[in-house]
Order: sequence, then structure tokens, then C-alpha cells
Amino acid sequence: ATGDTSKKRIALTDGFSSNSWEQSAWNAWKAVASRAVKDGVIGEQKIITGNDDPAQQITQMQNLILEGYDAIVVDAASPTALNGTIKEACDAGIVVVIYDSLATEPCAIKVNVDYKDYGVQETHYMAQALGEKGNFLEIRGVAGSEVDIDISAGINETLKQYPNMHKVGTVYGNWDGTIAQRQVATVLPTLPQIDGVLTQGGDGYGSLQAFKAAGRKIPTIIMGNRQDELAVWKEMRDKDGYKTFSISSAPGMSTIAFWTAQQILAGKKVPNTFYVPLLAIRENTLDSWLAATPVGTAASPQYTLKDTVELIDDNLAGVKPKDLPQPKLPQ
Amino acid sequence: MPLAIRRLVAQPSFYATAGAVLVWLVIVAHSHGVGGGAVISGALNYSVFFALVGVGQMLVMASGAGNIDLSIPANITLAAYLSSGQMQGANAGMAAGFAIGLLSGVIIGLANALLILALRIPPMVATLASGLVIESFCFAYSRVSVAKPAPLLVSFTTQRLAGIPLVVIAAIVASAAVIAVLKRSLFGRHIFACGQNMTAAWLAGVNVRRTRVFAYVACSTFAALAGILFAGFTGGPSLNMGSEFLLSSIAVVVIGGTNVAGGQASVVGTWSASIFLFLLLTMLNVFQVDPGLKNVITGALIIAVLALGKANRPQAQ
Amino acid sequence: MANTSRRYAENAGSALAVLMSKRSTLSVIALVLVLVAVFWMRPNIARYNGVRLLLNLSPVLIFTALAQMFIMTASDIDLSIGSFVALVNVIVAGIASPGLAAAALLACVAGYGLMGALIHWLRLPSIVVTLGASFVWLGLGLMVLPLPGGDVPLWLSDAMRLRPPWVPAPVLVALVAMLLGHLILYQTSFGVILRGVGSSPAALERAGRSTLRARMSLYALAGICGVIAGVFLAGITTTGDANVGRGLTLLSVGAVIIGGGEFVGGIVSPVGTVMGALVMQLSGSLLSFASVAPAWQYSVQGGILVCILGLRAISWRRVVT
Amino acid sequence: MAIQRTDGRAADEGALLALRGISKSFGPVQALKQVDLEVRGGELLGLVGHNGAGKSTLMNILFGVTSPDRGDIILESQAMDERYGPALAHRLGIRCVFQELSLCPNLSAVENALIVHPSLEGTGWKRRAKSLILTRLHEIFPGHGIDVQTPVGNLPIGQRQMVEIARAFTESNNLAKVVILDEPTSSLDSSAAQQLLRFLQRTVLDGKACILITHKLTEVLNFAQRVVVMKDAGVVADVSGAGLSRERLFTLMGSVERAMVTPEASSFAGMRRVDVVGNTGGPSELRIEAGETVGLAGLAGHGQKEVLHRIYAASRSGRDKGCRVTGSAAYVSGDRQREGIFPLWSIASNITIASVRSLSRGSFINPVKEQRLAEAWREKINIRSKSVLQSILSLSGGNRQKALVARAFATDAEIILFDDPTRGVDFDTKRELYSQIDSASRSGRCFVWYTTETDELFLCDRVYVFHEGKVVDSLVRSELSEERLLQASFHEA
Ligand SMILES: Nc1ncnc2c1ncn2[C@@H]1O[C@H](COP(=O)(O)OP(=O)(O)OP(=O)(O)O)[C@@H](O)[C@H]1O
Ligand SMILES: Nc1ncnc2c1ncn2[C@@H]1O[C@H](COP(=O)(O)OP(=O)(O)OP(=O)(O)O)[C@@H](O)[C@H]1O
Ligand SMILES: [Mg+2]
Ligand SMILES: [Mg+2]
Repeated sequence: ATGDTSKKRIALTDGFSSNSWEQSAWNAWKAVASRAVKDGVIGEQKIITGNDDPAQQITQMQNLILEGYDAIVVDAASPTALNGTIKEACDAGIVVVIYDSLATEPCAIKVNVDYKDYGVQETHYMAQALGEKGNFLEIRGVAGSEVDIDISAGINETLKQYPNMHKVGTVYGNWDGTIAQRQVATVLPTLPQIDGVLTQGGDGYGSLQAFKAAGRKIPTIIMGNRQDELAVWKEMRDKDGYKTFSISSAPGMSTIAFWTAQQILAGKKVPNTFYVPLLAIRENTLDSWLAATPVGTAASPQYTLKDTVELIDDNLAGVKPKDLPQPKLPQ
Repeated sequence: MPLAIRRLVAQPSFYATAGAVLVWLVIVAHSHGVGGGAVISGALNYSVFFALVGVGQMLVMASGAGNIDLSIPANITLAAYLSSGQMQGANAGMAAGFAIGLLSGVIIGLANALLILALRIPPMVATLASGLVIESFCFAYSRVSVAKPAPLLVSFTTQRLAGIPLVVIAAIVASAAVIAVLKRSLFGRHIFACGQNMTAAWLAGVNVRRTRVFAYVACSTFAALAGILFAGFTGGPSLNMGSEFLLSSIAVVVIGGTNVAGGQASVVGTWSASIFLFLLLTMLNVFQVDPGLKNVITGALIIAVLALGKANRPQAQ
Repeated sequence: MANTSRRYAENAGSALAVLMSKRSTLSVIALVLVLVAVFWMRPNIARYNGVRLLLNLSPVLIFTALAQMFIMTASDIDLSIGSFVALVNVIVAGIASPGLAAAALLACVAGYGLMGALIHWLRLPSIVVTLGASFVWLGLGLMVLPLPGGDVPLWLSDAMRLRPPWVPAPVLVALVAMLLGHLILYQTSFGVILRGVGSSPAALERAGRSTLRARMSLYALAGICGVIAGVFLAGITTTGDANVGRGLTLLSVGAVIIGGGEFVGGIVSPVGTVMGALVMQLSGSLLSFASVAPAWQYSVQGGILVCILGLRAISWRRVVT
Repeated sequence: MAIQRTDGRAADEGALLALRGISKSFGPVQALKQVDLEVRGGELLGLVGHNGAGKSTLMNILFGVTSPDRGDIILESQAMDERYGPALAHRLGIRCVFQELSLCPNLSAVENALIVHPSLEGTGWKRRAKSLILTRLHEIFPGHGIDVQTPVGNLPIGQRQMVEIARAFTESNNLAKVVILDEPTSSLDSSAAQQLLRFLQRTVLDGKACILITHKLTEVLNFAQRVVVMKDAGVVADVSGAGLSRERLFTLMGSVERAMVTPEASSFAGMRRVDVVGNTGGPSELRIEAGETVGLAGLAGHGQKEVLHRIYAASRSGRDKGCRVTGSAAYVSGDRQREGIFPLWSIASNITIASVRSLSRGSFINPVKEQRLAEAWREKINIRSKSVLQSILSLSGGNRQKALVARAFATDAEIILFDDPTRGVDFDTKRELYSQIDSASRSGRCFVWYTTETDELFLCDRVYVFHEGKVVDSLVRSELSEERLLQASFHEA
């Protein structure tokens, strides 16, 4: 749609604290949104970040409502706690678009990722890579979050198809390298040899460190898209041909959410929930993705308006969305 | 009870140590003896960071009721970033990395002391505020700079000598030095005097201000040291690497038998408590306990160890 | 510290000095400044609806801070109040039967009282007991509601939308909270005992009063305030989430201190505490209105705390010497 | 131990309360051995004895704060069981003014009065409590000038003591029948002390009983109708106060009266140690020379303590322009609870804390030297304990005070600042202390001595009298007289 949005104001509130995934999401948003402001596509943009605290994010949203933003993009720190406030925003005629961690309030537009497929894909990869057998460790995310439940369900349902793959342990790594390292270290001594680690992203690097520190054989660890995960993968691949697979949701989703908000303001019809493909990195694309990912961030495409419109249209038409745009190598 | 046992039980560190041993036995029993040694050396490898941070927090807490450092998490993170940022993944930058990391610790300690002593802001709030400010610096720094620890540092934190990680040996030496300082040195005497009664300490010729500044600086230097090493251990800094240390730094100190009201401290207890908490986590993970129940058990055990220790230890009124 | 205010008044002898010597004065000034800044930056907020939305969530922090204040009256500190409020929220949203939920809430208050008794009997440091308790509350919350969700009773979410004439509901809540806190601690004879236990339990015992009862009452009062905060939270969010209380604990400590309270000696001010809670609540909004860059948002928050408390120390000292 | 009884009255006759065969030990320390005591209505009973004799312990048992190992407490002809405690004691009309103050510092005098009167609950408690405490304050200490609405922690120690005393005599449904006063005058200046003693004399006329524990023997000699003497955990004498002479009391207490030490003129004259000009204003400045003992007199709370603090701070920082100090200073506070002892430490550590610096090489303390120093001073100053390694809390109040004096003497400070250091110290101990001061000043130490006891001022070479924070008079020993002091104290010179 091409309605005039040059006076419109769009804000982002991210309820999570600053891990590299979130940082990449903000960086992507900032690059795209400030460009849009400069180009006169929208009037004003703003980012507010949080502290993993839903209560704080509620306040932030209320402030954005008070400030009269036309659209608010949300990465919700709680799937439910913000519902009341989101409703309030919708009632005030504000466009609310949620991405990554969703909230359940129906009035908001949701940019979603098929997290169950996340678990399915990595488990299939693992089965292939290890000949459908072996001992596995599952690293889960934040207990009680929907994303964690979905990925774990994908993993465990797929594992049922492979009777010789045994899950011998589970820990919660909170998608955080440091925590994952500690949690994995607690269980390692009592576990038999581990052949593979099924992860949820952000925790691959930390688990690897735990295996190293314990002096154990390094298993096949599924990586997320953080730079450290990709870098260590490349390093081990170059050294002794280590093979693995990286899957993740792309932080650049925040820019899809941005353009979605802009399009709605411009008058486009958008489905209530639409899906963004997962970002899968394989050996052949590792180098280009790593090169495009600065230290301390996570691999992610930046979406243009055109990408977003195509994605929405594909979703509307019910066709499988195209794969993610490949990284533009830095000039 | 025979006298020897009574003495043992009266040690401030007794219950934390007993708890650690007990939990370890449960783990080993569960795994039918598999990995008993590995559990301990793994526990040491992690506890060392909590113990280092705890020893610093202990010095602050022993220096008087209400003294506490909540800026530790941010401090750890900043030191980790600054030092790894200096090292840039090369051994050549290691000395400079350590220096700059420790320096940031010293400066933070001085800043905390300034807020607390000069502006007379209660320590809990002052360090909460300074922690927030430091967090901003971490945040800003992490975006502009590449941070990677030196390979030598990485191997130092993971290498073992006779099954004991090198970094643990180093930390034990450092802790022994702290014990000596507390038991025998003027500073130790002064810090405990301040801890019991600041007015009395001042009137007895103790330089209260200097002692307290020293306690805060020592604390944040320990935290910075732990941060530098922890960055090596985890292969590189991350923004929330310190958050685990906020509550646990307090927990290990007090479970370890240090008097929260000040005036008395236990380095051994702090170590024991660090190991106890890690083994507790191990046990709950090994038993695959649900997250909810895991939290309940952890909380209840922290209170139980504390209560047992307090109930059976003779105390001054 | 105890006699600073008096010295202040003596030495300066002016009306201003008398005003400054009041414990809650600083929080009043801070609140006015923050409000002025907010209204100046966003003039359209200075209306019924603006204020209502601006302070929508403040009852949660106000009652959490009052809970913290009751604990601090006993010269203790509560590191668990945040997760306790979350637990209450989860109970309200996650337990469908009203009878059962009410019973659970009563048990929560009793649990708080027992925590006080435990701290008293064994003379345990409250900071660690409550630290342990924070894990217990969080764990219980996760057990009641492993996944965020649930539903709150309709009457509750409706009550949160009440719009009384003239004064927005959150402001009314703040006023009532102030009044209640003040009445309990300063106008009843029982309040005298409650404050006494924080400064000199031995003196209370020698006066023939039960310090155990006083301690337990303070903790139970804190529990009640925690329950009120949790119910407000449930009403506003309309669902339950065990992880929701994270930031509340330290904010509540900040609120009590800004409000003129002290960590030891049973010195607290309910009026100041409520003001302090509003200041903490609004300083977040201030950051958002001022469009502070994400990296520096923490810094500014820390800076505001330091400024307010530093100002208190400096302004007192200047007149003292 | 045969008890000497000179008033022939039979036991129990008219007794308000009786203690029978009370024994109490704290670990190895036997604090009380088979003690009997009766208190009759209408009498002011003096209870005296050396430090650690067991007086406070006995009173704590009587009041229910401590429970005895053996023996009975008989109130209103009934033996109390194990439920006996402060609450019951209050209900039965027993009141106690403790040696270590027991007011809540964050509560006002009014509120502190409330907490001992459960019956004041309900509306109007503030008004009623206020009138209760004010009436008593006016009655006992006319012209006290105490703000009863301000937290008592803001009041100077003397006023706090007054509040606590007045509170013990307030009556609601709870009457005050027996009031125990444990060293009540230790923080009062002499005029307030006189007011109190006269009030006690009056109040027992209407059937109340008061037990007065004090080390100021004149108070007992002049006011008590009966005197009970304790020594080494037991009662050794129970005599009528009428006609009791000082000498006789000393004999009963087991002390031999020696002549007061008469200080000699100092031979260090001329070497200026302290020079305070600034704030003291007034007709004379404050000057102290080596070897001199200088007394600070005047009513309690008129700035003497502040000057001591100022000298001490100046000796440590040297930044105070109005206060020049040459040499180092050591401070001995009489408020041992708040500014003296380190409760978690042994006696030895408490003694050596101020001198560990000189016992250390580098910054490490030599433990052997430290122990030796502590042991030496324990002996020199006669601290009653088995070993210096025992906890400081195992000492009685007076002995704790001795440890604090030992702390100051063990340093190499040239100036010793005394902040009423003999508060609650028995007569023998005081005398030992005086001779210590004398010999120390002969070796060039100088003493700045704030005291509430006029007797001690006569030991000083020079006395500065304070009024409202200023030095209003300066007297050398030859000019010193009780009248002069009083005149100057009230600034009527
Ligand atoms: N709580 C206690 N623990 C151990 N010993 C104690 C305790 N209270 C008193 N004592 C000991 O009991 C004895 C009697 O002490 P008490 O305080 O009754 O003496 P006192 O006559 O009041 O002395 P003073 O005149 O110095 O106040 C002393 O030897 C003291 O050390
Ligand atoms: N004032 C007192 N009141 C009650 N009990 C006391 C008191 N003083 C000592 N005790 C008891 O006597 C015993 C010895 O106490 P003490 O404090 O001397 O131990 P300590 O180990 O020698 O101390 P320190 O650490 O100073 O060496 C303890 O069991 C203690 O409970
Ligand atoms: Mg006594
Ligand atoms: Mg005594």
C-alpha cells in the first residue's frame, strides 16, 4: 500500500535485556527505521529497551500510548502480562505489531516464527549427521516461555521417529551462553558419552565451552545464529572438519515488524498472524554469514519494504514464503 | 557431643561444608559412583568464580551491618569486556588486559566508596545505582569493540594440575592470603572493628573511612578479577554474564557463616557455600527436577542451611 | 543519622529548615520535579486520562513499596517481595475456584508471618532468608502456572477500569495507601510497638511486649500489602506470569529510601514511601519521553537515584555545619 | 558467709517482695550464690557492691529478664513460676531502670511511655501517654526542658536517662510498687541527681519501695533507709541506713579507705599539648599542657563531649584551625555500649585494638607481643577475668570499662581524653584508676577529663567550666570549690 505515512510515528519496545540477539534486532530496526525517517517515509521512530521485566514493559507501552505513537512494535517480555495494555493501545486506535516473543492478545498483528519447526529441523539434521543413533543432551530455553515449549515439542516429537537416539539429559540454558555452560557442566560428569546437543540458539557456544572445560569429547552441537557460535563453528571446521548446523529465528524480524506497521498505517491489509521463515545456516553459507555478522551480534538479514510486502502477500496467498534473503556482504 | 565435634560444629563454615558433602554423596549414590571425582572438579571449576566474588562481598559485608555491593554483576561484566577487549584474542595483550580490567575494578570500588562515604547514600542503594551506570558502559562498550580473551587465559582457566583446575589453585592461594590478612594484619583487625561498631572503632584509633574504602575497593577488585577470568572460562564476555552473581554473591557469603551484621567473616565458609550451591544445582539437574520445584528446593535449602548453622552456633549478644 | 533532622532544624531555625527536616520532604520535592518535567515534555498528559494511564501500574509498586517498608520497619530487608507479588498474581490468575484462590492468598500472608517468626526465633539475617524465600515464591508460582496465562475474575479486571470522578483511580489509590500506612504506624498504639521492634527489641521485651508478635505482625502486614500489589497486577495484566516481579524488589527498596526511610532503626515514612514509589515509577516514563538512547537508559536511572539521595545528604550537611 | 543484720526486723513482715536462695551462673562464672533479699513498702533500699558483685544480675532476675538457676521470687506472697517475665512483672507493679538504657531511640518519650502501659490502647492514647510522662517529668525533674515528642535518640544521654526514670514511675492500670534503679545517676549531672534522690525520698513515703543501685556512696549514705551490700555473688550485709558512716560502709564492702591520691604539681609545665580557640569563645580558651590533668566541668550536655571529640578529631587529622593538638590522643568513653566495646572480640583484642599498629611489622601484627601486652594491662588495671582470651561480654559493666581504660593506657598516646570514664565503676576501681592517672601524668601524659562527679574534679590541675557549649570559667586547683563550680555551671559567676 502507498498511503501517506510521512507524518506517522512508530516505536519499538523490547522487553528483554541486552543479549546479542536483541542487540542485533535493535541495530537492524535502528538502521531501517532511521533511514525511513530520513527518506520521509515516516515521521519519527523510537526504541525503548527493557530488563526482562514485564511490569516495566507495561509501563513503557503505556508511555508510548500516552505519547501518541501511531504504531507500536513489541517484543513481549511476557506472553500474557502485556495483553491488557496492548488491548488498551488497540482501543486507542494504535497499530500494534508483535514479533519474536509474542503476546496472546488477539488485536495485535503477530510476526511469527514456526518454532516447532525449529526443533523438527535440528533434530532431523542431527539424525542425518549421526546415523540416527547416539546419546543426546537437550538444552532448553527459559522455563515457562512459549518459544521454549514449542521448540522442545518439535525436538521431542521428532526424536520419537528415531528409536536409537536417546535423550540422556535436559537442562535449562535460558538462551544464554554463560548460563548454558554452567547448567551443562552440572550434569556432564554423571552422563555417558554425549554425541549430540540439541539447542535453542544462543546456548551453543556455552555448551561447547562446558564440554571443553570438562575435558570431554566435543559432540555435534546445533548452533544458533550468534556471532560467537558461528565463529567457533568455523574455527573448528577449519581445524578438523567439524560439522554442524545452525538454525535460528532472525533478529532482523524486527524490521519486518517495522515495515508491517508502516504498511498497515499506509492502508495495507495484513493477516493477523503471518510467518517468517527460520534462518538456517549450513556449511556452504557459513562463511558469508559470518563475514556479514559483526562480533557481539547475531546473523540476520535486514528486510526491505519490498521483502516485507512479498512476505505478507505470500502469507495472504497461503504459499510457502521464500527463503530468507542472503547476506549482503559488507562493502 | 564430644568436644572435638562440638568445636567442629561451632565453626562458621561447618554447615555449608556439611551440606556440600551431603549433596555430593547423594549425587554419587544416584550415579552409582560414576563421575564422583569429575563432579568435584567440575564444581571447583565453577565455584572458583563464585568464591572469588564471594570473598570480595564478604569483606564488604564484614565491614559493618548494611554494607553490601550490588554493583558486582555489572562490575564483572565491565572488567570482562575491558580486559578481553584489550587482549583481542592475542596473548600479547594479556598483561595489559589484566591491568585494565583490575583498574576498572579499583575505580568502581572508589566510586562506590565515594557515593557511600561522601554522599552518605546507603550502600545498598548506592551500589544499585552505580551498577546501573556501569551497565550502561558495558552496553556501550560491547557495541563498539571486539572482545576476545587471550588463548593463554582461556587455557589457564580450563587446564588442570592433578585433576584440579589451575585457576582453582590460584584462587585458593589468593584466598589463603585473604585469610592471613584478616587474621593477622592491621587491615583485618580494623575491618572487623568497623564491622562491629564504627563509632567505637573511630575512637579506638581506627581510620574508619580508609578501612571502608579499602573494603569496597578490595571487593570490586575481586569481582573484576573474577570477571577477567570468567571471560576466559566462558570463551568471551557477554552482557548478562554477571547477572548470576547478584544473589549468589550474597548467598555464598552468608551461608558460609559470615555475620551479616558485620565484624566476623569466613573465607573457608564462602568457598564451601559456593561449592554447595553448585552441587545443589547439579543434584537437581541430575534428578531432572521441574523448574518450579527446583526453585522451591533451592530456596528451602538455603534457608535450612542458614537456620541450622545459626541454631547450633553459640553467639554473642 | 537519627538526629540529623533535629540538628538541621536547630541550626537553621527557618521554616524551610523545618520543612526539610521532615523525612518525607525530599520525596515530595522529587515527585514534584519529576511531574513538572513529565508535563513540560508532554503537556497533553496533564489531564485526567493522561494521568490515569501514566500511573496505571503505580498501585503495584506503591503496595510493593509499602510491603518493603513494613519489613524495613523491623530493620530487616525483603529480597523476595517481587517474586511474592508475582506469586500472588499467578494465584489470582491461575486458580479458578475463588474459594481456593482466597485460601491460597491467606496461606501466602500466613507464610510471610511465619517467615518473620523464623527470622525472629533463630535470629537469622532477613536478607538471606528472604533471598531463599524469593526462590520459593518463584518456584511455587511456576508450579501453579508453569506457562503464563490463566484468567482473572471479571470483577477484578472491571474494577481496574473504574474511573472515579475528578481524581484518576491511581491517584486515589496512592492517597488511600498513604493514609492507611500512616494510620497504622503512627496513629495507633500498636504501630508504636511495631516501630519499636525495629530500633530496640530488647527495650520492647523489657517493657513486657512480645517482639515475636510485633515482628510477625510486620511481616504479615507486608504480606497483605504484597497480596494487594499482586491483585492489582493481576487485575491490570488480566493474566498470570510467575516471572513478572523481577524488577519490583529493588525498586521497592529505592522507594522506601527515597521516602526518607532508613535501613536500620525502625525509621520509615509511609507517606514518603508512596511518594518514593511514584518517583521511581515516573522516572521510567521520564526516560522514555526524553528518548534516552537504550545504552544510557540504565545510567540515567542510576543517576536519578544518586542525585535524589545525594541531594538529601548534602542539603542536610550544609545546614548542619 | 554470715550476713550482718543490724535492723532486727523479722523477714517477710510487710515485705512487698522477697527473693529466696537465688543462684545463677553464666557458664563458669557464678554470678549469684544463694542470695536472699526482701523489700518492704515505704523504703528506699540502697544496693551497693564492687563491680561484678552481682547487683545487676540480681535485679534482672527480680524483673524477670533473666531466670535464676535456683531460688524463688515471691511477689504478693506468691512464688512465681517459670512464666514470670517482664510482662508479668509490670502487671505486678515492678519497674526497672536499667544500667544500659532501654528506650527505643526512634520513638518519642510519649511513645516510649506507651509501650509499658498496655492499658493505654484505643483512641486518645497519645494524649494520655503524654500527660502521664509529662506529669512525672515535671514532678521529678522540674525545669527539665525535654521535648517529649521528638525521638529520644535525638536527646542527649542525660535527658534520655531522665525519660527512662520518669517512665518507671508512670502509673496507669499498672501501678508502680517497686522501682529498681540500676545506677540511675551515672549519666545525670549533680543537680538532676539531687532532684531524683529527693523525689525518691518523697515517693517512698506513700508505700512504694525503691531499690537504688549506685557506686556513688554519698547517695546511699544520705538517702537510703536500708543498705544491702553485695560482694562476690552474695549479700554480705543488710544494715540500716540511718547513722551509717562512710568508713563503716567501706568496711562492709571489704574495701579499706585510703586517702585520695594527691597529685603533685606537674613538672612538664610549658609544653603545650592542646590549644582550642575557635568556638569555645567565652572568657578563657582551652589550653592543656604536658603532664597536666584538666577537668571539664559544668552541667551534663553543655558541650564537654563535643570538645573532647573535637580535640580527638584534630589530633587525627590536624585540619582543625581552631584546635591545635601536638601529639597523639586516645579516647575513653563512658558510653561503653555505644562507643566502647567490640562485642564479638575477646578481652585481649578489645584492649590491644588501639595499639596493634605499634605491635606490627609491616602491616602484620605480632600475636605474641599482642597477647603479652593485653595480659600486662589486665594485671596492671586489675580486670577480673580468668583469661584475656574470654569474650569481653563475660565481664561486668565496670570491668568492661576497665578494659577500655586499659586500651587507652596501652597506647603511646600523649593525650588521654576521658569522656566520663568512671560511669558505673565501683569505688575501689576508681581509686586504682586515679593512681594510674597520677603516675601516667608524671611521665608526661596529659589528661582531659570530662566527669559528672565533683570529687574527681578535685584531682585535676585545672578545671574548665562549660555552659551552653562555651567555656565560662577556668579554675586552677587551689581556687576550686563546690560553690564556685555550681555558680559557674549555672553561669551565675
Ligand atoms: N550475660 C552474662 N554472661 C556471662 N557472665 C555474666 C553475664 N552477666 C553477668 N555476668 C557475670 O556475672 C557477674 C555479676 O555481674 P553483674 O553485672 O551482676 O555485676 P554488677 O554487680 O552489676 O557490676 P557493676 O557494678 O559493674 O555493674 C560478673 O562476673 C559478670 O561477669
Ligand atoms: N555475656 C554472656 N551472656 C551469655 N553467655 C555468655 C556471655 N559471655 C559468654 N557466654 C557464653 O560463654 C561461652 C564462651 O563465650 P566466649 O564469647 O568467651 O567464647 P570465645 O570463643 O572465647 O569468644 P572469642 O571469639 O572472643 O574468643 C559461650 O558458650 C557463650 O555462650
Ligand atoms: Mg551492674
Ligand atoms: Mg554490670
